[in-house]
Amino acid sequence: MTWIVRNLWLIPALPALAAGLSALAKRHQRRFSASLAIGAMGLSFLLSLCAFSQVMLAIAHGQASRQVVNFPWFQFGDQWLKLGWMLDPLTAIMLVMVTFVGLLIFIYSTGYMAHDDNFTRFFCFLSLFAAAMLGVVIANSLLLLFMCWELVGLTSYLLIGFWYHKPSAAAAAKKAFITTRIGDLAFLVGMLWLFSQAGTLLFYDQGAGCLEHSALTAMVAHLTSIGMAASTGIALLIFAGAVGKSGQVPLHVWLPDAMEGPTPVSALIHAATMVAAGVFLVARVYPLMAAHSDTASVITATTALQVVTWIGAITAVFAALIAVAQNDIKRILAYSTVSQLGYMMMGLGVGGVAVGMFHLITHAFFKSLLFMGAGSVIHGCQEEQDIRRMGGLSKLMPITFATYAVGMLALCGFPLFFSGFWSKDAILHAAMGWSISRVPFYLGSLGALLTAFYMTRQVYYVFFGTSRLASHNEVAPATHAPHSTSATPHESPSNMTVPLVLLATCAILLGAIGTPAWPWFDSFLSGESPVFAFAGFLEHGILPVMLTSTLIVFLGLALGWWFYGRKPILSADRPDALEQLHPGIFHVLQNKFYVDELYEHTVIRWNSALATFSDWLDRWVWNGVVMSVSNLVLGLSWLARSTDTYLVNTSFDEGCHTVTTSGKLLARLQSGRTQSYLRMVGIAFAALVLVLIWSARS
Amino acid sequence: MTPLSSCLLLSSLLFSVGFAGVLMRRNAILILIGIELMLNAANLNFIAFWRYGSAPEALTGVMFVIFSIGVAAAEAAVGLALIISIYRHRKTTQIDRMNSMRG
Amino acid sequence: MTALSYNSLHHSSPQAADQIFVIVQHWIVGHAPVGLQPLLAILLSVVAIVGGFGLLFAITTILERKGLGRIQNRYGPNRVGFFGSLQPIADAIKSLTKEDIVPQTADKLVHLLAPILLVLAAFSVYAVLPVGRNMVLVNLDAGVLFFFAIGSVTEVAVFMAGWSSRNKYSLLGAMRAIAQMISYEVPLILSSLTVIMATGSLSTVSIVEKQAGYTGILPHWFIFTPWGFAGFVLFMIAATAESNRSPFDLPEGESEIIAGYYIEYSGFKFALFFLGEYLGMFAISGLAITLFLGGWNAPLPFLTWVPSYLWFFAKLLTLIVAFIWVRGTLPRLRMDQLMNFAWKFMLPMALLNLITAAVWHFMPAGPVRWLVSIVLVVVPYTVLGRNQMHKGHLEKRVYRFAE
Amino acid sequence: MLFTIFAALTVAGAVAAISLRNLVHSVLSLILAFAGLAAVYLLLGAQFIGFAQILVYVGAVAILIVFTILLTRNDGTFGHSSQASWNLGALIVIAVFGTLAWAIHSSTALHHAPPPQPEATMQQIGTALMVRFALPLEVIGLLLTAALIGAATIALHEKQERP
Repeated sequence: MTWIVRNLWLIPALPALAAGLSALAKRHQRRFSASLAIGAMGLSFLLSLCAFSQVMLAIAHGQASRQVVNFPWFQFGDQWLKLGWMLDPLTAIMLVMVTFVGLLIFIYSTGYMAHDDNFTRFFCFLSLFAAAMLGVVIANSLLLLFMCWELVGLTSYLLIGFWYHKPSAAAAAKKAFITTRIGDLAFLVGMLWLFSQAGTLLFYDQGAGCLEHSALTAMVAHLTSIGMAASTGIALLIFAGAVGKSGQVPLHVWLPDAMEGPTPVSALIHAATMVAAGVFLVARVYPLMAAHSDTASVITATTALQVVTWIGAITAVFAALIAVAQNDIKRILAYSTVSQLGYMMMGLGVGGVAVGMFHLITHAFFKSLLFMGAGSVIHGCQEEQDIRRMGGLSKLMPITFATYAVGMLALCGFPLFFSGFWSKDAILHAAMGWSISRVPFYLGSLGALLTAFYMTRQVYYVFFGTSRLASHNEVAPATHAPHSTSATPHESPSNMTVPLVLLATCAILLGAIGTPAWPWFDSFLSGESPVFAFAGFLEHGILPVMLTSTLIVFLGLALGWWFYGRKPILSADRPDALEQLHPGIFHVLQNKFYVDELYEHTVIRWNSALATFSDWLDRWVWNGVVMSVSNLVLGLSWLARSTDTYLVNTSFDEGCHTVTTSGKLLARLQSGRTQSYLRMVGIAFAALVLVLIWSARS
Repeated sequence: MTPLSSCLLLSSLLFSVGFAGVLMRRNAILILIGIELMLNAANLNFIAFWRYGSAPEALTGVMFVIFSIGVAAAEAAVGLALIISIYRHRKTTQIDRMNSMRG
Repeated sequence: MTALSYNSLHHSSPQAADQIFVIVQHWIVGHAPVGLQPLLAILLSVVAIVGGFGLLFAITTILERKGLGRIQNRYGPNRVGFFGSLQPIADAIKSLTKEDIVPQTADKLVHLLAPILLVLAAFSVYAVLPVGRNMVLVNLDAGVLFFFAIGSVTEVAVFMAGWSSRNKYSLLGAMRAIAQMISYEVPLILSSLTVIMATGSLSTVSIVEKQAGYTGILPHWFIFTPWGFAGFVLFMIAATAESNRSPFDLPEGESEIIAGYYIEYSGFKFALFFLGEYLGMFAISGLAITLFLGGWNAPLPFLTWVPSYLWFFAKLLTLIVAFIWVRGTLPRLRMDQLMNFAWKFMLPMALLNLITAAVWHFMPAGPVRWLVSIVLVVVPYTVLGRNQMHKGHLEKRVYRFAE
Repeated sequence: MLFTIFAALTVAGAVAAISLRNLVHSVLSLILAFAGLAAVYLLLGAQFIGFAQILVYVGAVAILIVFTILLTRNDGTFGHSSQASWNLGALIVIAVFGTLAWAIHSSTALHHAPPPQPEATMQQIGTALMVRFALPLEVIGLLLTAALIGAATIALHEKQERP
């Protein structure tokens, strides 16, 4: 066991320490708290790199790629509840991704939040979030994972509601918290069920962990009353937690609203890390998901994985459709995120851990790139978020534009040179070969088309054409950006652009580790040494899928150009090109399929009706009972008082008088002088000793 | 006179002197002094019985005295604080004037 | 139980120099009748202590006066003897021949007993100070406790002096002195407790022996550990307060209460007070040396041939010079600052230092232990220090009307 | 021999403490008694207790009493109780001492040869305090803390209420 494995806890502990220290910092100690947070994150990143290289070395030397450290937490009965952390390829890759992206976002935040009053608080929350997320990643126990998971939820709540003086932000924070809580409840139930089945919550514990062979076979064999294997039930419940966190249909509603938080938060939490936690969770418990009564090692589609696939596929298309009709730059990206998360889930369902995780990693880079680019745009345009009011920014903000374009092409899956292409391709290829149904493949392709289309639309709106910002500003003078000297958009400072450039580089380069010719990522996760072979391209079905997806991407880009790029968009108030084509559908899409309204009218109305009913119950039924009892008691007590006053008191007074007289006599003894008491004690003592000795003599 | 009985005699003498102080003086501080003397007499008894008694290796007597000294220190601190507090109210430390609780 | 354990001594030359006093004492005692030998041994040691430290007292007075003179840009005594070096003798003759004035209303007996008790108590504590190898009067099992117990008797002496003089300044000075001594006795004892925890012994001799040995050229003194260093600093601050020296010399602050509890003393009794104060300072410095600075151990491994008592006195002189320097440098504190400092800084620091020592004891040796211990010392120091600066009114004073 | 001297010193100090008219003299005599008792402890081989006695009683309790005396300006009536109750008190004290002395004198359990000096090194006391008596030690610590806070509160109380 190497040093880094034993001290893996340092990775989350450092940001947690930074959070604790910045919580103590005073409001004006901006530099202190920012450098603390960035320093801690940088150290964590270095440690993560150590951990990563450790895993690489282990694989290269053919050793076991998974190392765990477990320690007892507390005892109940004769059992020890154990917690622990582990280092395996999945953890290592996630650690590097989270710390690297996190570090860049921290740096970016110093620019983005520079004018905010609560700068130190922001960094405190951000560090705490990073700590919790890293805790999720290294946990070797479902319980520890759940604790960090909840901490992630809490910090997400705090960060979304960071500008809590805005009612919309406060509401969004609440919504995010409560919606994910629904999933977490299922997760908790699943966890308890798992504990009752497996007797442990450790993932890997030298054969005794809940994800290891013996426990899995036991759970598969255990059938519940409705004929479902226990493992399937548990897996589905845990998946429900992932659905909540990762914003899958039907619990996706919170994610777009969460864009009320500061943009770095959106980039960190709602693009790169927290939403990916759901995908990561599924990947982590993948053995449970894939547990099958056959002992064969071939991945067969279990019920749980089918559910994952379908939910993912539906989400991918559903969210992409909504994204087409949005006007808020961050909301488009938010729905895009939901859609891409759907892809990841689908990838996990159809292709296994490597496929889904590869897309998670590439997506983390380019989506945080896009969010930070959007943040840069928003920052440059005096907090304007409506893409219809932007335009022509490509010349004013060249670096932002270039990096944004890279991110957009990566997201669309532009062939060969961008990471998104390879990761999405892997998913589509796996979906094509799925044994149950071809429908996810078609849905995925449709999603890819829509992705290319809405991203083109957004880029045309934001960066091309003429600036429509000035006219807007004349109407409403910039009130919320008193620091800016001019109303024209400007490029952001270097501490915002440098992270963008770094991320853009990653978004391009990362594709190289997962091509069919050199499936490094795949073999890294499975703990093998990668082989380089061009023959990988010639494997069954790969080239057709690549060609198809390339065609789809180009079709999407072309459609986008046709609608938005052909003639420049002149006015902010002109209806959208699609809206002109078919207003009805556009409105449905713009209103997000009315899901919020649906929930409003079903779940929330039911809930408030129930609440009203219990209120009524409380007010009239229970209160009535209580009131009648109290009235009864009052009546009784009145009766008792009358008896007392007229019957008892008179005779009692007489008695009292007698007692007082005799009491006065006795009171002479109780003089209140300690010394006279002590005198008594002395006499009694002497007498007692005399009596004792005398009786002993005789 | 064995050493033990001479120790006990000293202790009982000390106790009686302390007791006399408590009984025969009216000043609260002097009464406290008397109490301290009585406590010390008890401590001496413990030490004497530890020294000359059986099983001295258990150190029970010594331990008891250590704790007794601790308690005595606490008692003295609180007692004197009370005396100061009472003095602030009634401008006296004579114990027979502190009789407002008398029935 | 005397230091003159009658064991065979090796008479090789460096050890002979080291043990010369012990050998001489043996030789003298050997001539006495057997029954009187232990008594004579003790008597000889007492004479040596009284003579040696009395001489040190004389040296220190002239050192202090000359040193303060240098610091204050004046000559200091320079009339008697060579550059004033015989000044102590002149002082002694003067104070012995002066009239002894006792106030008419004074409580004569108590007035007389106070300085005697003070000097007695001050000398008694030397019984447990090991001034050299095998050079301790009694090696008590509870030596440190004895030191503190006897040290607390000085409070009684001070009270007796202040109260019996029937002078409001002396009473005020006595009350101040007692309050200060009680307050600083707590951190004093707590900071020496770390050493007792580390050595597991209250015997001064075994504490010194535990500090023998070297790692490389670094001796195993407790001051070379984070808690030991913090403990030493705390101890020395508390010791300065215990011996009523500047900047903690409020009890005798001339400018406020003239001379504190010994206003009404003159002549020989005043000299006794003076002697008592200095002896107290030497004793507590000696305890600091014993606890933290390795006692009579040599600071470097190749210097062990130098006789051990020379090391002890070299360290003692260093500390005395430090005391003089501090006196010449720092201004006097206010009473509230003094108390705040004791209860809000010294006490928590000393308590935390106990924890640090425990952590040091239980952690495996290595750089991590150093790091943790240093953090445990530095962080509370910073926090408490800042807190004191802000709330303890220790910040630089702003004069509103003087400028 | 030594025992007799120290015992005489102790008793003399105690008697002086309760009979002197001046309170400060009383406390000084009390200190004498405490010191004598500490010497007796040392003679009995209880080194730790002896030094603790000096540290606590002489260094702390006596000083506390002195402080109290100075803080409560006495009105000069250091007098004894009334003659009748004084007589009664003396009688009772003599009775108590008489019975005690008689009990000690007549007890047969005490008449055996003194055992050899038992060991009570600091090491043993420390081990006993930390192992067997750890809980009482903590309780004492708690008690002292409570007493400290309580005493400070009681003594400070009035000062803050005063205008």
